[in-house]
Amino acid sequence: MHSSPKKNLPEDICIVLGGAAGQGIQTIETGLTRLLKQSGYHVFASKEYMSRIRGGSNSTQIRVSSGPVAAPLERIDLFIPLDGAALTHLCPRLQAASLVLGDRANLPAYPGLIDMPLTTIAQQAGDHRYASSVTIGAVVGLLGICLELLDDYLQQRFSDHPSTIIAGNRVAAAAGYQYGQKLAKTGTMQFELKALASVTGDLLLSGSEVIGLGALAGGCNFISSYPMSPGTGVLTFLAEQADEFGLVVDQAEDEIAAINMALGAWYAGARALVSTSGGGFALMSEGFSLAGMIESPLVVHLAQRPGPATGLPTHTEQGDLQLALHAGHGEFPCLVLAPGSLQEAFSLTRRAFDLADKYQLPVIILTDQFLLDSLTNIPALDLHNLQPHQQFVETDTDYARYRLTASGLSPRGLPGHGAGLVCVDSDEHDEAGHISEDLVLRTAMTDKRLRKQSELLQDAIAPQLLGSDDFHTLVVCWGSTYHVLREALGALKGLPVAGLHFSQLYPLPPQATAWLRQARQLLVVEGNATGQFASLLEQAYDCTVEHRILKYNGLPFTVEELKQRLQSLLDAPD
Amino acid sequence: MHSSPKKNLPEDICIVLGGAAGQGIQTIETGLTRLLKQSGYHVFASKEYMSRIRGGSNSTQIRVSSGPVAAPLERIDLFIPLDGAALTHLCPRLQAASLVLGDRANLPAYPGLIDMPLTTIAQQAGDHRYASSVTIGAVVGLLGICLELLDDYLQQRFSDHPSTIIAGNRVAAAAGYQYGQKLAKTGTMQFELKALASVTGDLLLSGSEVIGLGALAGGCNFISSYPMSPGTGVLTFLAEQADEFGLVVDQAEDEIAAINMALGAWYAGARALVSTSGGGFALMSEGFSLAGMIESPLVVHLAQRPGPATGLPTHTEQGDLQLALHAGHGEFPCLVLAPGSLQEAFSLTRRAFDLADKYQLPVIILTDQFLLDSLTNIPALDLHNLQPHQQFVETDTDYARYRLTASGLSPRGLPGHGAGLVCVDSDEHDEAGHISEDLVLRTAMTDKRLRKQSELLQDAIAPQLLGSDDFHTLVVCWGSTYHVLREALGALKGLPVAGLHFSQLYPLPPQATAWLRQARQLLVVEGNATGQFASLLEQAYDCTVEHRILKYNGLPFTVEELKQRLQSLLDAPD
Amino acid sequence: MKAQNYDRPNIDIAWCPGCGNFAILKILKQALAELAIPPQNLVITSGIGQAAKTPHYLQTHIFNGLHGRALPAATAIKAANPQLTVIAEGGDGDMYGEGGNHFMHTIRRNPDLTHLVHNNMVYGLTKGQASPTSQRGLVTPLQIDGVCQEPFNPLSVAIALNASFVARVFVGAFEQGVAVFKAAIQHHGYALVDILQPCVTFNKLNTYAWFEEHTYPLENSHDPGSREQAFARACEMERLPLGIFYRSQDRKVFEKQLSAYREDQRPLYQRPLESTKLQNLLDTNRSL
Amino acid sequence: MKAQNYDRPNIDIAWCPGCGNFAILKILKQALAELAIPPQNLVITSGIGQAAKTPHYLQTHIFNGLHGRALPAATAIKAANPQLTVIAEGGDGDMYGEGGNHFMHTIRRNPDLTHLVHNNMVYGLTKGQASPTSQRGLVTPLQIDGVCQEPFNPLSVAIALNASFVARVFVGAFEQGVAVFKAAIQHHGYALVDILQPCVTFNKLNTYAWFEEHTYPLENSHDPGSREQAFARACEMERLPLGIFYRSQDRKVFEKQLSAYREDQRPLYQRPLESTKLQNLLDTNRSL
Ligand SMILES: Cc1ncc(C[n+]2csc(CCOP(=O)(O)OP(=O)(O)O)c2C)c(N)n1
Ligand SMILES: Cc1ncc(C[n+]2csc(CCOP(=O)(O)OP(=O)(O)O)c2C)c(N)n1
Ligand code: SF4
Ligand code: SF4
Ligand SMILES: [Mg+2]
Ligand SMILES: [Mg+2]
Repeated sequence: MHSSPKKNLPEDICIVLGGAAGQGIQTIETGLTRLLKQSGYHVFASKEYMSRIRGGSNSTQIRVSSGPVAAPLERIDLFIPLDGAALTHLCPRLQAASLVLGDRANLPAYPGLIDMPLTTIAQQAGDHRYASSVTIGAVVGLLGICLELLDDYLQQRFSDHPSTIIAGNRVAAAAGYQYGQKLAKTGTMQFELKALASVTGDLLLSGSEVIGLGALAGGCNFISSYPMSPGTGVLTFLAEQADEFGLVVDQAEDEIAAINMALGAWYAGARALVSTSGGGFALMSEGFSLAGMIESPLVVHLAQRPGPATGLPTHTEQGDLQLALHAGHGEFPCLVLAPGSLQEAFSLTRRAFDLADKYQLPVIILTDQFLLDSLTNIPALDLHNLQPHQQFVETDTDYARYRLTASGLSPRGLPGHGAGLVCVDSDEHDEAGHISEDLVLRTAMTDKRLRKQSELLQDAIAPQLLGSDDFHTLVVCWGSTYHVLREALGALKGLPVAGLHFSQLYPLPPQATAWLRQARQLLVVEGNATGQFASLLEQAYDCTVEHRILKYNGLPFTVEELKQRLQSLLDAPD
Repeated sequence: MHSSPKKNLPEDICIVLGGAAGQGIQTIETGLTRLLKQSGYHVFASKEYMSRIRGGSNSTQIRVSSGPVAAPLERIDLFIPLDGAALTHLCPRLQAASLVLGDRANLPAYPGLIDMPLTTIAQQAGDHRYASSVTIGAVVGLLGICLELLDDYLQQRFSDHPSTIIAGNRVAAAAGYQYGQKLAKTGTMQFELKALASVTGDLLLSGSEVIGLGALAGGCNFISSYPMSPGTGVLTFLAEQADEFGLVVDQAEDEIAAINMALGAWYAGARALVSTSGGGFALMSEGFSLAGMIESPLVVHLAQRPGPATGLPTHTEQGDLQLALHAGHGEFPCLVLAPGSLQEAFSLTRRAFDLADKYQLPVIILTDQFLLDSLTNIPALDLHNLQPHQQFVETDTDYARYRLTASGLSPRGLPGHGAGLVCVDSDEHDEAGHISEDLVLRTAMTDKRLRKQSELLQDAIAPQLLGSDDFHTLVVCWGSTYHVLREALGALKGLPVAGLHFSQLYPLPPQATAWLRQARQLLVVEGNATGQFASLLEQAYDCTVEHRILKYNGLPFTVEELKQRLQSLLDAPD
Repeated sequence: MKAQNYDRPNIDIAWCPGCGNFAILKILKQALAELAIPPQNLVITSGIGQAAKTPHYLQTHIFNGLHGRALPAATAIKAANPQLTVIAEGGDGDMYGEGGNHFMHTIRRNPDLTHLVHNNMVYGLTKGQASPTSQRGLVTPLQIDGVCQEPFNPLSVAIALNASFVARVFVGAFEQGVAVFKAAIQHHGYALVDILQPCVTFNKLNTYAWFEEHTYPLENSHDPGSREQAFARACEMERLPLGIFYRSQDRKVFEKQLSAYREDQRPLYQRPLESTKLQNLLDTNRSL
Repeated sequence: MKAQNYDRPNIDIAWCPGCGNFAILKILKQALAELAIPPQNLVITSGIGQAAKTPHYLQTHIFNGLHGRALPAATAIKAANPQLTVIAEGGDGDMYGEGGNHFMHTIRRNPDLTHLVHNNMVYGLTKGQASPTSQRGLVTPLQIDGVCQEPFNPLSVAIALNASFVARVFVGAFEQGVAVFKAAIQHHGYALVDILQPCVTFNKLNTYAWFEEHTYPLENSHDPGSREQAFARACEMERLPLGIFYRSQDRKVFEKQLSAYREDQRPLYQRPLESTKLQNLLDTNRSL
């Protein structure tokens, strides 16, 4: 590892791997990020892939850095195309300084391509299928990480394989490593990464994993869902934990079953989650309204992808905001949270269960493919006070589920827990939960339900200011655009501009008002085609958004792109 | 009939009948409105009923007037309770001047009740089940309508019954008539109704019927729906016309099947309608998004009732506006129309088919139980130029369904009509309609779809100003509150207040801007608990709504109630 | 226990006089009483329709959810707390129409719950449209030329799906009704009871008299252990056999197979959060 | 006509090498060619999944709608224009899971369409979760302890619903496949072809070899006219018979019963608006 600091060398390099599904990109990503983190580097990986099982053109971007980073870049420092399609697909992003490594035997001619004979090396190690280990070895060698770590990793990774496979991969990786080291010596790639001992003990988690962990920390013990990208990852993660944590996991026959099961589960005292994407959530719209009417807690993970309809199943978008805000017929309160980072994805998911339970209403965690499929190192997740704040009561004989109260909240009983009877009804109902057509009661019950909305504001999450508070221009963003805006603003230093990131989208936090008033110029950045949040902002805070910076081609914003678009819009400082 | 005009006598009387389901209120309403209209009176009837087949407490209000009226009143001039529950339920609305007629034998004691021995009279005519005819006879007698008309009516009404039943009903009605005439002579009820020859030839139609007729006039030839109050009436009406008009009518297994059938039907060249209510539409949310993606025309009749969930199935509300505006995941244009009157319900439904076809997008007709169950006389429905403006083309071999065009509109071909192949796809697709993950194309296709939204504004329906344009206060309403606001404002004459009724809710018509700017005070009247349209208005026109006049107990606004609530809010004129 | 223990005082029942639903309510109370199931231990889920109002008319915990969705709610309730006795109840439209997909897949799961379907062969609450079980030719306000689809045969479908308990009763036969309800509730696994019920208001074809004429009890010799026999009997359409068509004890029960109950029998709400395990999970992630 | 007439040039097929879907595409093209159905007269509807991409890979009109919803679209297309040949195609998850309710009720309607279900006993596109037809014990990323539900038996359910044509084929048997596809397309009414198809990527249990071993052709002596025989054969689980299980010609076809086609055979799009009738309808309303 380079221990003597040199001047002006990048402390942040961006590695991109591209190839067809089935070529091992995922394996390489997993190995590299783990090894880099374990060596003390900050890592951040994000993916682009197609909706197919084999073939197509996928890529993964891995940022390796001396400090925390969590946004995608346009720039590519090291590019490893595994097939010709990857080269074609990504070469527009290559610059003079980009290093391109690849197996000349499998690639079309490309000027500047440095030959890395993956197949040959792998075959020499015993099997062409060891190519991924060669690649991992090469990068790790190039970056000067110690070979032992790599070796340990491979032994662990292949521990349940026959010993010949373990040995073959080790040999292949070592050969790749040598290749990488040799390349490093040529000085083709110059960088100055600082390894930090503290980082080696960090967690390394993906978006889907942190949502799953947040659910576990929130006491989730019931998951009913129907698979749908990109919401499936959370479901898979929790299924893997089911035995250990005693979770009930059910793959439902359809999304309608999933949400109605979740409501049944909450009714009986479980803490249930459903994970889905826009189309699946659209199908749950009626069930979502049922949660409102029976005042059931519910947590929905809504993982966005580009729509309408089937759209682009494996890409990213922030296009389902309005759906999340207005799903379900009739009027009832709900809470919509959109985490900006993986840390926040954990904490908000955890919190979602407690808030759903406390306010007896449905909570949506609004994420997207970009956030869920990204991976980064995280020092810690907040596990303090790990007790679910369960709010149910033991009932007595005159228990009535919908007692009219000043706060709108009625003690929630469970069937079989106490002497009372717990009746919930999708029709308008009386205090005992029985069907009623008393129109005075109708108004009272509607008011009761809506009162919870104002109560809810007590727990509203303030938006986070990015930058200093002496701004003229304020750039608003929400959900997964947090890091990219943060980094883009960082690159605009000196200008009177700050960012404001919302992670509570409904009800909107009152704390935002002062910041929004202060702005002379208001911009909104979001990953959709119409500026859904911008419209919401204008209505809720009576402000005017001067420009909407939108992207909707299925990819997340990159730092450079956003920086440039912001720059072109910024008022000259006065 | 009173032919000599007397001074100060009401030209508008309000008859209310109340009783249990199964007691014949519907029969009486049908008979009375028909006879009154045929005698030259303007009539308007609206209903309140419970979600049960027998029993409960239902009522119908029939306004009889010398001029057109179409809004519910609080006032009751003539009340006929058929059971004790009706008396209890409605007596809060009775005033000193209200005449209460009822069968003392079946009712609890009530001061001022004038005995109308329905059962006895009916039994004397041969069967207690003739009571409805007695009641019709009594009212008709009281109002001085000619007996012959009544007799003709009964013969027609019972034409497919055995002659004893016809005869029995005629005898019963005649006896009721005598009773009514006798009562009239006592002068207990004074009024001055003017019969107009022109009215006798009017149409007499309910909301559900005019929507159905509008669909027929729009070329609708395919209806797939799942029954759900209050959306079922349209379905039933069209089913009755199926043989005559060659319609395909299918009762689907669920709402999801219904909307997907409708889309299949449009694809194959039919003009399809689905009729449903909030909960059913929530289930259609994914299919609605499919219409957006495949750019299919579609007409959805969304008949609102109070929610959330099952709510109050037979009552009214305007609570599904936000759902209508934002249903479906992803971003795509649509059109939301909300008729204010029965005439408009016809014309907008007719128009919906042409606009859906022209712009290749889904159109929602947003009504409610109040509008659908009301009944009034209408001089005529506009049948001119009755040709559907069918927009499909005959394809040739290089036909591509999603040709990128400046307007966003691509010629729509039909399978089997021409040499080309018509491919539609819920995934993002290329011009030919085949699945694609080309991200440049993704942006182009999104832009293409959204371009139609601006095109659509060319056909935007301007809101209608109610009253004179020198207002200070502007009261905005939408959908079925048109007539009640109109009449309430009429009663506030002299004040600088006007109304503005929107029947196009999305995209909002630009023509409203000037009116809204002019208002010093802006009020919004709507039948929900949160003021959904008011929020929309604020966002879209950058205006501030000073007060939201809301009602959400399941009943429509009445003229007196709205007048009084407006009065209390009106700025003093300066 | 007595059937009266399940009475709810002062209730206004929304059914038409003479409706078959009253008999079902009575059979249900009697069966529950004979099995001595305390209301505090019983949950009835239902959808929307006249039949689906039933749980409001007796003393029990109620989850009266959406039209067609009683089964998923019931399955989840049982899975979250297997100590409860769970019944899902509703009409033929509710359960075989809107809820048809849940019908099939709940049978595949085989949770330990009882499925009571009031089969009046019509949509009652929405005023008389055809239901999936309506007979060919039935004229309704929507099917003005008469129903032209094959009537849905819940029994043959349940048997095809290898349901573990499949029965049909008629409200006119109280004793058999009580016996079958009891057997269904006691059955360990999913139990379907299709209940023939006249709708006196909207179904003028399938009246009490019609049912009397078109039903008969399965012979004692009928072997409910034979799936093929059961299927053959279920396909009889001229006259409908009544009784237990099929019963199998060997099918695994859904909630019993959940790993959540492998070592711990407590309902989910009684369990603490596994914080140590969570901590361990994170710790593992920190190393290679 | 030749199978090649259905080829679409220059397409990038998204299936994995070796997938059974390729064989299905080939069988389909061959059957269409032998029946000489012009692409201009053929509509294939599909849902979402690997199987549901099939229509993109041949020359035809396509309605590639939502996951699970190919059947309602197909039924409506046929009803709006009975002159078209209509096929609904998709995977086992698509058709029996998400779309299960339409499966049942489409059979009840009996429209004249062909229902091709690629049954790979797994969810392919979403990466290997269990499908309704997955065998007990199959371990997947979601069913980590193995599938514990009764596999869905599409044939027995279709027969229970009195479907008019019920068949199963295996992609490994090309000739039989073509013959059955042709018979299904020619059948007048709803025709189900459940197609056993290995998913080489995600289903390591039900491989080509497994299917070879666990399937056999129905004997010539099998009488497809007998519903009970068909049911018994459909219930065989050890080894799965292949061929036409059941066929009945006497069921009425959905669109034939629609009053819209009683006197007029034209597709709906060719008909003028009935303005005189509408005028008459209004005129009638004006009088008593
Ligand atoms: C999603 C949805 N669609 C439609 C309805 C309207 N609806 C209520 S009950 C019912 C059918 C009732 O029939 P059935 O289930 O047979 O019960 P019955 O009244 O005959 O007992 C329908 C269609 C609804 N409440 N929700
Ligand atoms: C409403 C909805 N839910 C979920 C999905 C995600 N999804 C796409 S394909 C699929 C299952 C595919 O399995 P199958 O139908 O068996 O097809 P295969 O890929 O195996 O051919 C799922 C769950 C979706 N597209 N839409
Ligand atoms: S409508 Fe029919 S099913 Fe409903 S309560 Fe009345 S008789 Fe019974
Ligand atoms: S995932 Fe399976 S079914 Fe899909 S293409 Fe690959 S092998 Fe075929
Ligand atoms: Mg019914
Ligand atoms: Mg499959």
